[in-house]
Amino acid sequence: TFCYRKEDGEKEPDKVLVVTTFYPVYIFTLNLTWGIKEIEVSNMTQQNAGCLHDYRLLTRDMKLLSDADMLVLCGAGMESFLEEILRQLPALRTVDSSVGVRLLYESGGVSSHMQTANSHIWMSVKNAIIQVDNICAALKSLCPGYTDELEKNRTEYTLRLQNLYEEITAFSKEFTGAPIVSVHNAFGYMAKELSFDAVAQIESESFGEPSARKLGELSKLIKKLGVKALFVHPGYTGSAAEILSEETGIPLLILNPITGGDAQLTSYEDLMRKNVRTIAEIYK
Amino acid sequence: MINALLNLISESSPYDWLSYGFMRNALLATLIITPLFGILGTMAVNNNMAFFSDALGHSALTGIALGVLLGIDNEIISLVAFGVIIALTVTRVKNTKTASTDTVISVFSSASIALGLVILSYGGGFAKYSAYLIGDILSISEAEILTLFFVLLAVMVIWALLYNKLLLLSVNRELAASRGVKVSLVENIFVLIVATVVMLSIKWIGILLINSLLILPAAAARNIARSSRQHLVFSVLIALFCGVFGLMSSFYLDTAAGATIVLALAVVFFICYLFRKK
Amino acid sequence: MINALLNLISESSPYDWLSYGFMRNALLATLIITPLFGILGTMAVNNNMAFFSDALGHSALTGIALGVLLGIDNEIISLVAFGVIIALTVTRVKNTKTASTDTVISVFSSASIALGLVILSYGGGFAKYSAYLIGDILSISEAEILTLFFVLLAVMVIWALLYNKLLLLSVNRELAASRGVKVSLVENIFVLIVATVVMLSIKWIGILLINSLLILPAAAARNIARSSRQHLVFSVLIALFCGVFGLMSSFYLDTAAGATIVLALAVVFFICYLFRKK
Amino acid sequence: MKNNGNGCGLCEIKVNNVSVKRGGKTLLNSISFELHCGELTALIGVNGAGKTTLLKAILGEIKHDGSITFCSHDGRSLDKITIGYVPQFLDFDRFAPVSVRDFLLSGRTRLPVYMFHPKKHKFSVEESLRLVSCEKLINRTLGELSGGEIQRIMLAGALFPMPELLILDEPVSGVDYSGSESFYEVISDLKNNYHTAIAMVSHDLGIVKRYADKVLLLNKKVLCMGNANEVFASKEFQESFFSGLGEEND
Amino acid sequence: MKNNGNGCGLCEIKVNNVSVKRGGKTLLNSISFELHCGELTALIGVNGAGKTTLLKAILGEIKHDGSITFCSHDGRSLDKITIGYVPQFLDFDRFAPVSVRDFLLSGRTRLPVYMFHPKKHKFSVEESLRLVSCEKLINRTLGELSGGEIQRIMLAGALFPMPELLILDEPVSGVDYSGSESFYEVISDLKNNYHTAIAMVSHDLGIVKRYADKVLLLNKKVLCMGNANEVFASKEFQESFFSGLGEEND
Ligand SMILES: Nc1ncnc2c1ncn2[C@@H]1O[C@H](COP(=O)(O)OP(=O)(O)OP(=O)(O)O)[C@@H](O)[C@H]1O
Ligand SMILES: Nc1ncnc2c1ncn2[C@@H]1O[C@H](COP(=O)(O)OP(=O)(O)OP(=O)(O)O)[C@@H](O)[C@H]1O
Ligand SMILES: [Mg+2]
Ligand SMILES: [Mg+2]
Ligand SMILES: [Zn+2]
Repeated sequence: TFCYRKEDGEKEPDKVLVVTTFYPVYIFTLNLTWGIKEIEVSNMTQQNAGCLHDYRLLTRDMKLLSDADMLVLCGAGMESFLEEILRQLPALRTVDSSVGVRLLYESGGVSSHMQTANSHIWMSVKNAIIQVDNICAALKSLCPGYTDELEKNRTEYTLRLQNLYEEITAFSKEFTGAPIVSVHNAFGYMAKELSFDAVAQIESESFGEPSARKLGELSKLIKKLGVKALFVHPGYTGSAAEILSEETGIPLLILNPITGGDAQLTSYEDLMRKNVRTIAEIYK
Repeated sequence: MINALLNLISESSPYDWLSYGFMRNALLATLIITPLFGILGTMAVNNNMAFFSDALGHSALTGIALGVLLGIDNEIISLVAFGVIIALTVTRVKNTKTASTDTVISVFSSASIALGLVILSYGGGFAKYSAYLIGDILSISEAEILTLFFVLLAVMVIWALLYNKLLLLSVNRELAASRGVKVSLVENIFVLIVATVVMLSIKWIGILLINSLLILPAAAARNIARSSRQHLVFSVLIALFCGVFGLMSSFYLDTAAGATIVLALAVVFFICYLFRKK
Repeated sequence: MINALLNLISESSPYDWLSYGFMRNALLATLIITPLFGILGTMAVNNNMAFFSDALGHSALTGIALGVLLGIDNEIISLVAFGVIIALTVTRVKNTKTASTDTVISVFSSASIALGLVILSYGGGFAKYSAYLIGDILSISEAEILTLFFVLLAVMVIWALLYNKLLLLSVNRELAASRGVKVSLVENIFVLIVATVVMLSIKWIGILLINSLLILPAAAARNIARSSRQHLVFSVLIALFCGVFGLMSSFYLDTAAGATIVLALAVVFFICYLFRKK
Repeated sequence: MKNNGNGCGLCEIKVNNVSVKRGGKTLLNSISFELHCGELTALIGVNGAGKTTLLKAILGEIKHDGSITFCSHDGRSLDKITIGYVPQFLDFDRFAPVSVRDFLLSGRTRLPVYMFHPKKHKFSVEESLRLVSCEKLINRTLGELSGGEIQRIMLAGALFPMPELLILDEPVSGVDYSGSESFYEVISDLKNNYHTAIAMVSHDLGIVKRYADKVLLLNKKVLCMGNANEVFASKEFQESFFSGLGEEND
Repeated sequence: MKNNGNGCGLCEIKVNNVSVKRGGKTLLNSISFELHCGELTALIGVNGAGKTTLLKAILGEIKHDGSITFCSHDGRSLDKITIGYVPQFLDFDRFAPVSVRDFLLSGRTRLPVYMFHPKKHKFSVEESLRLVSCEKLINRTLGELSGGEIQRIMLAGALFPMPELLILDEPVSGVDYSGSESFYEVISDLKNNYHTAIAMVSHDLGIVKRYADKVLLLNKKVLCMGNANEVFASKEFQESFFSGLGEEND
């Protein structure tokens, strides 16, 4: 065998089990382990679980974690619910894919020291490349026997991501500096990469709906700056965006935060391109 | 906070907050919802049903979960349907007199939450539920306001027809029965109204606050009322006043509208409590 | 669901679920928490406090918010502190006899949620709260289990010392006073214990379910108990049985542990209800 | 008392073979008797004999075997009759802001209590209160009444609208001397002038002797029935009241 | 009845200038009197006179002006005495699974009711029940008792541990004839052999005459005090009971 592996558990005896916490890192890891039969990749949360901010562990997740040889985390605070559980599983190797990513911070209100990182780092393709590197390094140390295969997969995937990056940044030149308002902070990194001017963000994920006053100010701001659309994610259940859209007459733009979808190797790129196309329709 | 208060005084003219369409809608909605809850609350409190709407709120979780499971698209339908079922069952079990009202309500609340969570743990959808946790009165549309207005009218009519019976019932069930009141019928109509109103307005008030809106005005009024008329009138007035005041303050203080209204109600409750007939 | 059940029967040996460390820990925790709640629940139900722990749960929101505001790092401290304050105030207002117990509890529950929401709308931290909404017993550590064990011991001792007084108190407050029971003291100790236990375990049970765990066993036992001893014993047994059974089932059915336990409790309640002394 | 034109439609209440079981115990065992209009039937018996249970069965609040029928003078059976009921204990929420006026009004009109009421209603409430000498209590809330005062208000409530059947479960327990005297006067008036049927439980044997037209001695079953003198002279009566608590058969 | 070695430490209860106000109304107006050990003091008065209020003030349940002191024979004032109390109404949760045994045990031992109890305790409970002829009710829950049965159980509870002061608010209302007879026997025994001080409210003037050593006629203030014959002969007594309800001063 070419991998380090735990002894116990229920998994197939001749495979190492790599568990990813959720969709984007799952896709990254799938790409990296493509063609390596001895590495089994399993996504802990279901494809439709979305972001993990409110996620609570199920028994099956715990089972999976107990059986896993390595756990791939997105990092940057996305998996805060796992902290304590990981303490109980000291034998489990974990990899924080966010190492080296430059984080965006948003203030948490009352006191300025309460800043929390925006954890939707994968929404920037540059970040995704860093994450892929991190995961790859960890996989190599888990399976030193497959170093070459892993490296080959990484190079290929990184190349594709690099292409994607160039494609979308080239495209975004057309609307550099355009003011945008997004509802979900999932689009923070994306806006930066596309060099939008993110003038406001309606709802930090930390708290329900914005106050009436904030909505009033925002609607003035939107009108003043001529913001063209509000970015929301599919399945958005809040009401603020609709209120604003009603008040100002600008449309809602549904972008995919890439927290769920098919388990295709190219899913990440596909969704990213689709987002950019959606934006283009409005900002052309 | 202090800044915000200063803003409130200096910067803004009193009518400013109504310059936005969504605030005008919210005000209209408040003018309808608060008296509605003020009216219904009096009897909810008198019948030891202070947590009935809380249970309904929590059971919204299950309603949503079941709706998802059965593929019902319209959440309102699954909410109201489930609310009505819970309401009728609670009343029924309560009347077998095996436990006090609050215990029975608690049992159903518990059971339905657990059921909801188990279903959701298969299907996801908890996000939808947490959207209902804190509602948003600012998001109400004009059509919805109109619906609520008709609900208010309907409730007022039913109230006038049922009030005396409900009152007797709240004093003593057996006595009411002996006076020819169809106690089960009256009680069922009452809980049906409450269930419908709660489930219809939960989207704007939120699960966490809906119970407060129902109970606080009536509970506050109880401290100072010395007759049923006073109870009803004070309850409605307190609800209305705190509704409008809370909504306005929420705009200037930059706080959540629903929570501010409830906070105003809580303050009024404690004032009434201090000035209660001792 | 059916698949899962088939799995349960065919594939897995009965002790399999204990082959995981986290399940063993969860089992230990269940073996401590369920009797604890079973014991406390009997008196909570007898004193019309079926929603007391629900109010405590909701007020956790405010505890957290205040903690954030005051810069208290350790959430448990702010939770317990706020819980204790709420518990004592509820008891106090309740005893001025202006409203029925459930109304008073409801008022405090409402006020504290609203306050919490308003504070949070300045300060964020709602995410922390929603983490408490659905707790996770699977995440309990050994040190925490030990703490809970000592809490259980302490409660059992206090229970033995206070039980008769609590019982008299639950029958009639004035009668208890005339028999030399220091009613306020006894009552305060009781609510303090409940508040502490609830706030300590809320992390693992979750706000949505904590009340169920307290009330359902005692309410179920009430249907079939004909004396205080039976009430206590049945309540503890039901809690224990459903705890272990629910935990095990959650493993095989792949559902959330807490919700499954509560669902088992709800089923047992309805069975007891059907077989109640009529 | 004004005649409210309520006449007497009811002739008798037939209790036929009524049995009540609860928790495996027989509380009442095939009870049969009749209540006639214009008669005061006293139910007596030791504590736990089942008197309250029997009254609740007649009120239809308790499940029972056997039948209870209301018959009119021409032999038809009536579905619904006007009943006045004074319970042995009134369990109610002492904090509720329900005034004595509210309580009395709600029992006698369909016009919601929270509206303004015509003079007619006001007079009727005041008159009822005068009957039980409690005019001053009209604005009190129910929770602020003393034990005897509540009992009086219950009586006032039970007497309007003029009942065809009056069910009284220890109606004057807790009521003071003059209150109970005047109460019995009202009752006699009702019986004689309005032909109301009255069923009353009382432990005051002196009162029973004075006012009852018929006495029913109960202990799970009917031990003895007849006029007061007959019953008081019976062996069963002696056994019930003068040799400890009647037998329990658990 | 066995002597429980409880002797009589208490000599008298001094009620000094006690006033009670509620909701702006004066319920009691500077009441002063003494309760002596070995004496039965009857409190009489019309409904709403304030009898229950006065007893609750003595129990310390109601805020009041003025002082209430318990004095021992040597003149010291006692902090805490053993009180037996039978309330006029017992508001309680009828669904609670509390048996008669639980109720009686919880009042007399520190050993938790849910544990197994030594013979001694069992005997004591049974003996108490025998006093009120309710041995058969020991396993019933409180909610399953009839009105009179509850009253009897309350009496049984009030008599143990042997009280130094017994406060009875219409103790035999709802209790049947033989029950009240035997109750008064027990009371007399207590008074004579154990020197218990007894304060009792009753509307049954016959009983008051037979058993009371001292009678207190109340209506917000003390109208008249003395032995039964004196009070019954007084002008105030006639006015209270034989000319409608006493005046209300709202
Ligand atoms: N909370 C209160 N607020 C105002 N008045 C009250 C309150 N409670 C009782 N009262 C009034 O105080 C008076 C005395 O009440 P109390 O219960 O002491 O009478 P009582 O002498 O025991 O009468 P009864 O013979 O009917 O039992 C009554 O008129 C009653 O209506
Ligand atoms: N839910 C119940 N389950 C079992 N027994 C009950 C229940 N309710 C009442 N009983 C018993 O039924 C018997 C009859 O009760 P009921 O109240 O009819 O007596 P009563 O004749 O009115 O007595 P009292 O004179 O004391 O009022 C009593 O022995 C009582 O203990
Ligand atoms: Mg009875
Ligand atoms: Mg009294
Ligand atoms: Zn997110």
